[in-house]
Amino acid sequence: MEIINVVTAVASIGGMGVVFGGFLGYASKIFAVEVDPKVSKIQSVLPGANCGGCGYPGCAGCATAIAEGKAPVNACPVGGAKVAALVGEIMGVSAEESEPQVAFVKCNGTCNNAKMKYEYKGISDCAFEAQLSGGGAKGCAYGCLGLGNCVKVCAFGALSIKDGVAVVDEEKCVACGKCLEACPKGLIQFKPKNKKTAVRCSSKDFGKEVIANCSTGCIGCGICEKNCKFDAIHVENNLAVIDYTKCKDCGLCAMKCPKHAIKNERIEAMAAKKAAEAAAAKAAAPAGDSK
Amino acid sequence: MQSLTFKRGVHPDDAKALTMDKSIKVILPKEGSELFFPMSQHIGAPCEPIVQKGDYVKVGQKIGEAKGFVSSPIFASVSGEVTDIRPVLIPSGGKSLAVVIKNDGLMAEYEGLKGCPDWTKLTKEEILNKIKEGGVVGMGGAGFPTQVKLAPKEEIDHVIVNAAECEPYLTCDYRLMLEQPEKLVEGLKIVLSLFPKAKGVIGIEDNKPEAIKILSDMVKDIPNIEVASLLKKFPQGSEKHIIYAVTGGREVPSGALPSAVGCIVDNVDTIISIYNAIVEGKPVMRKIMTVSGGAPMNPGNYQIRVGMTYKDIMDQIGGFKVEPAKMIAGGPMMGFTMYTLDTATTRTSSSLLCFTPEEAYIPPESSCIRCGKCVAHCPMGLQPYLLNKLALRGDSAGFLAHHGLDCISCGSCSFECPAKRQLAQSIAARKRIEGALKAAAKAKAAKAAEAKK
Amino acid sequence: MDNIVMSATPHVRSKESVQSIMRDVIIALIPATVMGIKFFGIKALMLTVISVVSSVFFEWLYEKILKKPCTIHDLSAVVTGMLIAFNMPVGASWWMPIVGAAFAIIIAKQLFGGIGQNFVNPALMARAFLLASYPSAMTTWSVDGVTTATPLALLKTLKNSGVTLDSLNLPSLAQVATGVGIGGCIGETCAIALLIGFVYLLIRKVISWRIPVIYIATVFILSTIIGRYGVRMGYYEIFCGGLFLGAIFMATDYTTSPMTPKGQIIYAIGCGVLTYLIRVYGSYPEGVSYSILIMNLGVPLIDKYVVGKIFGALPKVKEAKKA
Amino acid sequence: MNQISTPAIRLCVICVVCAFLLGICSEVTKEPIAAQTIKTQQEAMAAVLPDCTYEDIKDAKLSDNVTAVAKATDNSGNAAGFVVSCEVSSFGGPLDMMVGVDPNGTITGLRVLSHSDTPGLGARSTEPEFYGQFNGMSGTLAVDKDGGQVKAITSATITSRAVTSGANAALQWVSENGGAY
Amino acid sequence: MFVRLILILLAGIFVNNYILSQFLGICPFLGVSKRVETAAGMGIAVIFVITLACAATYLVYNLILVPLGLEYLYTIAFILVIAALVQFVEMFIKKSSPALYQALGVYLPLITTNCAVLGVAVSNMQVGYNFIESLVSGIGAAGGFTLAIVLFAGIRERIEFNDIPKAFEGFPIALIGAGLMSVSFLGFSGLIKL
Amino acid sequence: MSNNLKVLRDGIIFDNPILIQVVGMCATLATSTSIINGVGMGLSTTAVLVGSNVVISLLRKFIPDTVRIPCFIVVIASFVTIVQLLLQAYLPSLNDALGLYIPLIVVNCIILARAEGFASKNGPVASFFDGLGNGLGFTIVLGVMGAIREFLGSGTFLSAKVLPDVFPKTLLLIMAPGAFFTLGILMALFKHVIAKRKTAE
Ligand SMILES: Cc1cc2nc3c(=O)[nH]c(=O)nc-3n(C[C@H](O)[C@H](O)[C@H](O)COP(=O)(O)O)c2cc1C
Ligand SMILES: Cc1cc2nc3c(=O)[nH]c(=O)nc-3n(C[C@H](O)[C@H](O)[C@H](O)COP(=O)(O)O)c2cc1C
Ligand SMILES: Cc1cc2nc3c(=O)[nH]c(=O)nc-3n(C[C@H](O)[C@H](O)[C@H](O)COP(=O)(O)O)c2cc1C
Ligand SMILES: Cc1cc2nc3c(=O)[nH]c(=O)nc-3n(C[C@H](O)[C@H](O)[C@H](O)CO)c2cc1C
Ligand code: SF4
Ligand code: SF4
Ligand code: SF4
Ligand code: SF4
Ligand code: FES
Repeated sequence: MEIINVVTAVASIGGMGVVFGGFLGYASKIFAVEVDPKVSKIQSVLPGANCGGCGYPGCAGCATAIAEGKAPVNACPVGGAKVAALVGEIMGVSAEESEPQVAFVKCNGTCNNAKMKYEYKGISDCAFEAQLSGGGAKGCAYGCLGLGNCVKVCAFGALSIKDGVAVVDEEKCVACGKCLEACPKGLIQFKPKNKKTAVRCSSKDFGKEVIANCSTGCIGCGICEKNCKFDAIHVENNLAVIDYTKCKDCGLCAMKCPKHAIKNERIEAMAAKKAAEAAAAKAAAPAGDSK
Repeated sequence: MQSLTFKRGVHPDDAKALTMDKSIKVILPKEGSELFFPMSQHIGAPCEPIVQKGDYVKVGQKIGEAKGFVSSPIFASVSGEVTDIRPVLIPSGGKSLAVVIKNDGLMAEYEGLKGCPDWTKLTKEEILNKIKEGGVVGMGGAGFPTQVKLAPKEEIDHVIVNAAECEPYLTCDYRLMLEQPEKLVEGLKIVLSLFPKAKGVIGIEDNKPEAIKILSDMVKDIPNIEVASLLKKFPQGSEKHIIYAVTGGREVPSGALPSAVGCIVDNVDTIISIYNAIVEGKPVMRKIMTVSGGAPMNPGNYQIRVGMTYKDIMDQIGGFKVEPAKMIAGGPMMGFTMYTLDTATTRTSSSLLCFTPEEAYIPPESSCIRCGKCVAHCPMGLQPYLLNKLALRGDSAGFLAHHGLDCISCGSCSFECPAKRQLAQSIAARKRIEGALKAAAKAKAAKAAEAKK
Repeated sequence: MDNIVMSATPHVRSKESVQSIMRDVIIALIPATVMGIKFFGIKALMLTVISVVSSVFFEWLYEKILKKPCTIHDLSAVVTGMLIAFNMPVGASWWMPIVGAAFAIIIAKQLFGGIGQNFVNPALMARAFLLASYPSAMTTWSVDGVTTATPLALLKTLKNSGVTLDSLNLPSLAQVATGVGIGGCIGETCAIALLIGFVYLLIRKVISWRIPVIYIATVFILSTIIGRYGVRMGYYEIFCGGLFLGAIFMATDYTTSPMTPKGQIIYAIGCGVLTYLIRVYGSYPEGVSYSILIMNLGVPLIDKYVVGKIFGALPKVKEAKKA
Repeated sequence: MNQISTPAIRLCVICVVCAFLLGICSEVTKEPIAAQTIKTQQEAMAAVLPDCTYEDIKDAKLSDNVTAVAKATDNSGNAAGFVVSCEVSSFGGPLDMMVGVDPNGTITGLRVLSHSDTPGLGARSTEPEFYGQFNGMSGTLAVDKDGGQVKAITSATITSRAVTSGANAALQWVSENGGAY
Repeated sequence: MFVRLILILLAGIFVNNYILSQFLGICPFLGVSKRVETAAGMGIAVIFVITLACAATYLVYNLILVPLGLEYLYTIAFILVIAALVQFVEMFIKKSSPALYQALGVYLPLITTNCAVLGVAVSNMQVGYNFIESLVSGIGAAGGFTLAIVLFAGIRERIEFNDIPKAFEGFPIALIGAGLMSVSFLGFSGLIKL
Repeated sequence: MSNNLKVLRDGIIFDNPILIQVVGMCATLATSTSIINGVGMGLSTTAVLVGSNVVISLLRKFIPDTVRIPCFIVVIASFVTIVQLLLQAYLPSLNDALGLYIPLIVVNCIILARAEGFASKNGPVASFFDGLGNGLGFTIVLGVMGAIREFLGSGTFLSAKVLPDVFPKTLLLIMAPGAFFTLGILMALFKHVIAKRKTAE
């Protein structure tokens, strides 16, 4: 072993180290640029691989995009869920609402309940159908068209079309509000998650017209208004509207509504359960018999 | 004569033979029937009713007053009692406040109407005022108040009579040219008197040789009017494209009006209405309408009274031989479908097409195969397949960047598409959504500005 | 009246459909099929049938597995299948069209979304795949059971010193134009039959003249003006190899060619130049397949940046001023 | 210590330590590596001209194709011939080969060392079926297609020609210069 | 000489395309190819850096390592030089021209850890190009990278909303697409022989 | 499961460097033409990864922020050079097969990513397991890809002929495009399986 070879190696690489180290240290001082503290914070939790996997030019690019809201918190494929969680913390996606909200669809005009005016032939898109004469094929000009623009925008899979009408799965909905904008009929609204009573109709038509088009539309009769003990429901423009700041979710209005335009899920679920039990009992009986 | 035309476009079967030879038949509303006069039958501010429930009105009496600058008054087309003033369904599906008149069958004429056979004595202002007071709006479909259109800021060197009638099935303009050519020429002279430097051109598609012949003969000796034969091609009648054809290549700039290139385009019926309003003193109360398609018993051309319901008209001309599967107000390329005949005709109702189920059949959409036919045929030089994708995706920025707003909704792309894609529908829908977004943004900005103050 | 149909404009449509277009392409391919069978025997027919059947089968299978709507009735898989077979030598084994069809239909076409959504020509991709995977089977040409070299392979040897044009024993011009006794892929040898198909497609307005004519013209001009190693026979070279098949049937594939006339011109010239370069300087005697594939890659960019003029659009200068 | 010198010094320290370790490592592996290189070379040479010792001819007259020549001496000290390294241009690019030629100008062995031809075609030039046929050939060679005695690889005439031309270059070198060494 | 330089350049761009036949710089190729404009920016930045790096590493190798007999240290020396260079250029651009930084500088950190840069430097050294040839081959390689990534970005824009099976969305379909491109690029093989 | 084992498992499966993190693509595509090459590359990388992870973790307090990256790179490059020298000395055939890609281990994004993302924030033991996990994850995928490509493309398994000659060898698979296709399909399958597992949970 010739020690001189080792010495030259040490000297040359060490020399480079000094030169570059000093150089960069110096340069980083001279060329220091202000960065958004959020960006540098995010950048510090990103893996720093600068691999470009996120589609942005390097980790700094990705951090900037996240900070500006252009990229999701989980934009980095290398970092995975752990990094996403950290970034999420920095971005402060915290729930400010004290009371969790969910979306609900103000229409109950399923295939059985509502009449159709005509047959729509065209692009399967609510906003496009709504532009046709009569606001869409549904008899009621206010009703859900069931082509699922809301379903398309919900990133959480909370919406689905059941029997021609959009339905929100309250467990999955995170109240992002995307569907509210997507519905051309303005049928989707927020309500507190814990309040199960809701008016499932949006028709401002007069009672006669409503009855002609839909078996479960609000006819503006005012019975709910009269029955509500908390002054929480009112008929405005021929349509009952609940004021959730006052509503105590007793469900009385839902029980009294002659058209069943108001629904209370809890009561319904109970009824359904009872019915199911009855059916099960019924089914069980003959099954037992046959044995 | 060499037929003039524009670039691209499509050649649908014109289906005019059904009604081409049917001369115009006059149809009057049934006695005792109700007529509806929506206060919004034109582009611009709706009119305000100036009659009350219970009033008795006569034929030609003004019942709606134009309040805005861009607006046009509305006249009763029958005599009878005003039975109601309420919102009614209009053919396009919306609702509009309307004066309802019960026809007493007397057709009593309103006394105030006076014609002016020697119109050459009138000043420019008087002519424009008479046009306004005659309720003349664009009969080519848009319904833009004509007096506004005839007072442009720019210098005009071409007044073009849009007699292309490029939509399949329609023959009402053609019949008018055959039956009332002198009114058309005289009307055009009136308009030309407003623009001393302008030349009048009557542009007619070459599938109507008869009309070309009659009008050519009539204008032989008039120095500033000529007849131009146009190639039969859709959408030859589109304002921008008829200008391109007639003027040898002038393009109305994107977002600008025809007057920007020194042109004014008016429909045949618009010119005749100007004649009626000025020379005969009759406001717009009647309309020539083509009823066609496979379903009606008697396809033909009919002179109807504005305000009659479609149902009334169909009843009087013999109803249907087959239950219609689709009913279209306007032509098959641009007209809109209706789901009921219980709506009233307006000043711009030019036709009713009733299709049998076979005619109404539109094959289902399949994936775009990128054949490029839509691009090759779009008269605006757009890329419909791309706009379609962008519209479906709701990509606003992309849609605007690819000139989605320049689409004239002619439907050539959808017509031509072998994959039967609903290109025009998606583009038109997105255009409307863009319009709404723009309006909303404007409103928001205005509100913000107000809040700042 | 709830059986009334409401739809958006327009309410009338042309008669043409995807199926009718593909049917026309199939009809246009028939003369070449007949000539292929005439020159190469019943085996050519067998390969074509295997190829078409397996293309359709893989399309069906994929859509079945992914529960997508079945699109085999649009006949595009039949076209792809025919073209895969057309691009093989008759000596290929029976399983090669099957492997090729699987690659074309599943990897090149369906994974990207199916008809209209692929970015490279599936049939050519199958050919490139087979050529790279099984090169000796794909480059063994035989006519009537005797192995022959293709005219282009002969011409290729010109670059070796000492080889002269006379020593090559090239087939006559009439032979290369009609394909009589010429080695090559099943569908490529008879230029006349392919031309008949071209005329049919033109009459039926399925394709425009632009891509084929400009493509062939570019190759013609380059091989006439520059030529190869002293030989300038543009009129001869255009009939050699798969140029007609490629220019008429493959470069024109809707899905993988540009939309606008201007774009199509750029694309066709690009194909022509690449074909010439590969033929003369490249490893392969024939450059049609690869040049079309390479230009396919540029189509998205061409479509993005080469767009037609919009009616009424202001010239750029004016627009800038306005703004 | 300030902001500039700290990083510089620390980076330098790391560099120095690394360089030191690397230096050691390099010294340790130097001999095995050199041995490996020689071994590889010897093995290659032994494959084309067996049972000899080889000595590079440093001042050999090289040509376009001939890149190096070694003189072989057999165990009894007699001149056994030459090992000629050639680089020729083939289908996919350069192709390196080695040819053993005995003093009579007969090929004793031939190997393709590296190439960039197509797997399955040109690459078959590395198979004994192909290179084996060269053993015992002499004179000016040509592939069967060109009327010669070398059986070309099916569908890879270009590669075959390239290898043949390399063999020719080696034979030519020996016939022209062999006497001089 | 001039012809040889041109051939080296063209060979780098088409025949020995770094992405599609040599596999260098695949990570940014897959990552930064979602939009054509970004891809083009990346490509230009790569051309810039590779040219600089080729020059710098050539000098370091031939002026320091070879004279000292330290060839085996090339990896560490090259990467140090490249990293320092890129970092310096980035800081410099960021300070001196924010516009240029947006267009080009943002891609720089990505390039340090891009195989292509080190790959070109090492292969230049192995082939034994002279200084000018090294530069040209660097530009060629980077040009090939740019060509491939821009074409690929065009394709990805077009297939972005295609009906692609769930499992294939994202990287898998991008890889398949790159594979199809790579098959097409086989057509260039042998076109230029150096 | 102990924390270190979890780190190991994540590296191999849930954060697999190739299939999930999608880094180190070049080496993956280029060297997976056969099992030997793939595994050789994988193990070389693992050695560098483990070594640099441990060293960087030990030095994490010493390394100043401004020259962090150069420091990491120097450490990594040293390990690479060591591996390279060792291969040259004792496994020359593998060294020849992997060629250019040995020095390129330096720029394999996975190594810097683990250095920045893990080693500079964790202790040496955890860093060791992290490096090992990621390295093995890398090696396994390379091995699998190598096996597929070798079997279908050359008809061999670990260089032993297994595919009879009548069965055609799909040469494309050992060429450049084959690498893309194999990895693409492998990645899709992996995604599919993981997604299925997730829905099953
Ligand atoms: C696609 C398209 C086709 C048209 N076709 C006709 C037509 O055939 N006849 C016509 O008078 N107007 C047609 N128009 C309307 C004209 O553009 C223009 O509005 C009209 O000629 C103006 O005259 P007016 O104001 O008298 O209606 C068409 C418009 C479009 C967009
Ligand atoms: C807001 C608005 C303002 C218009 N102003 C004028 C005008 O000043 N002069 C004019 O000639 N036409 C004017 N037009 C009418 C258009 O030029 C055109 O005739 C009308 O939009 C219908 O065209 P179309 O039938 O081709 O669709 C105006 C239209 C709109 C909607
Ligand atoms: C994909 C492909 C790869 C090829 N690879 C080689 C090769 O490596 N070596 C070679 O000599 N010929 C190769 N060829 C074939 C040549 O292009 C040429 O056809 C052949 O050398 C002619 O020789 P033949 O007369 O033996 O068929 C290849 C052809 C193709 C299509
Ligand atoms: C004019 C024309 C040419 C075609 N050429 C091809 C072709 O070269 N290869 C192919 O696979 N399919 C071809 N097709 C069928 C079809 O368009 C093709 O499979 C699409 O690429 C599928 O998306 C062609 C179709 C038409 C109408
Ligand atoms: S889109 Fe948002 S608000 Fe609407 S249902 Fe889905 S999660 Fe709830
Ligand atoms: S709720 Fe609105 S968006 Fe959703 S399906 Fe109904 S109409 Fe469409
Ligand atoms: S894009 Fe618009 S203008 Fe063009 S053809 Fe379609 S509907 Fe007509
Ligand atoms: S006409 Fe239809 S199929 Fe053809 S490109 Fe346009 S949208 Fe696609
Ligand atoms: S391994 Fe990431 S760029 Fe090569």
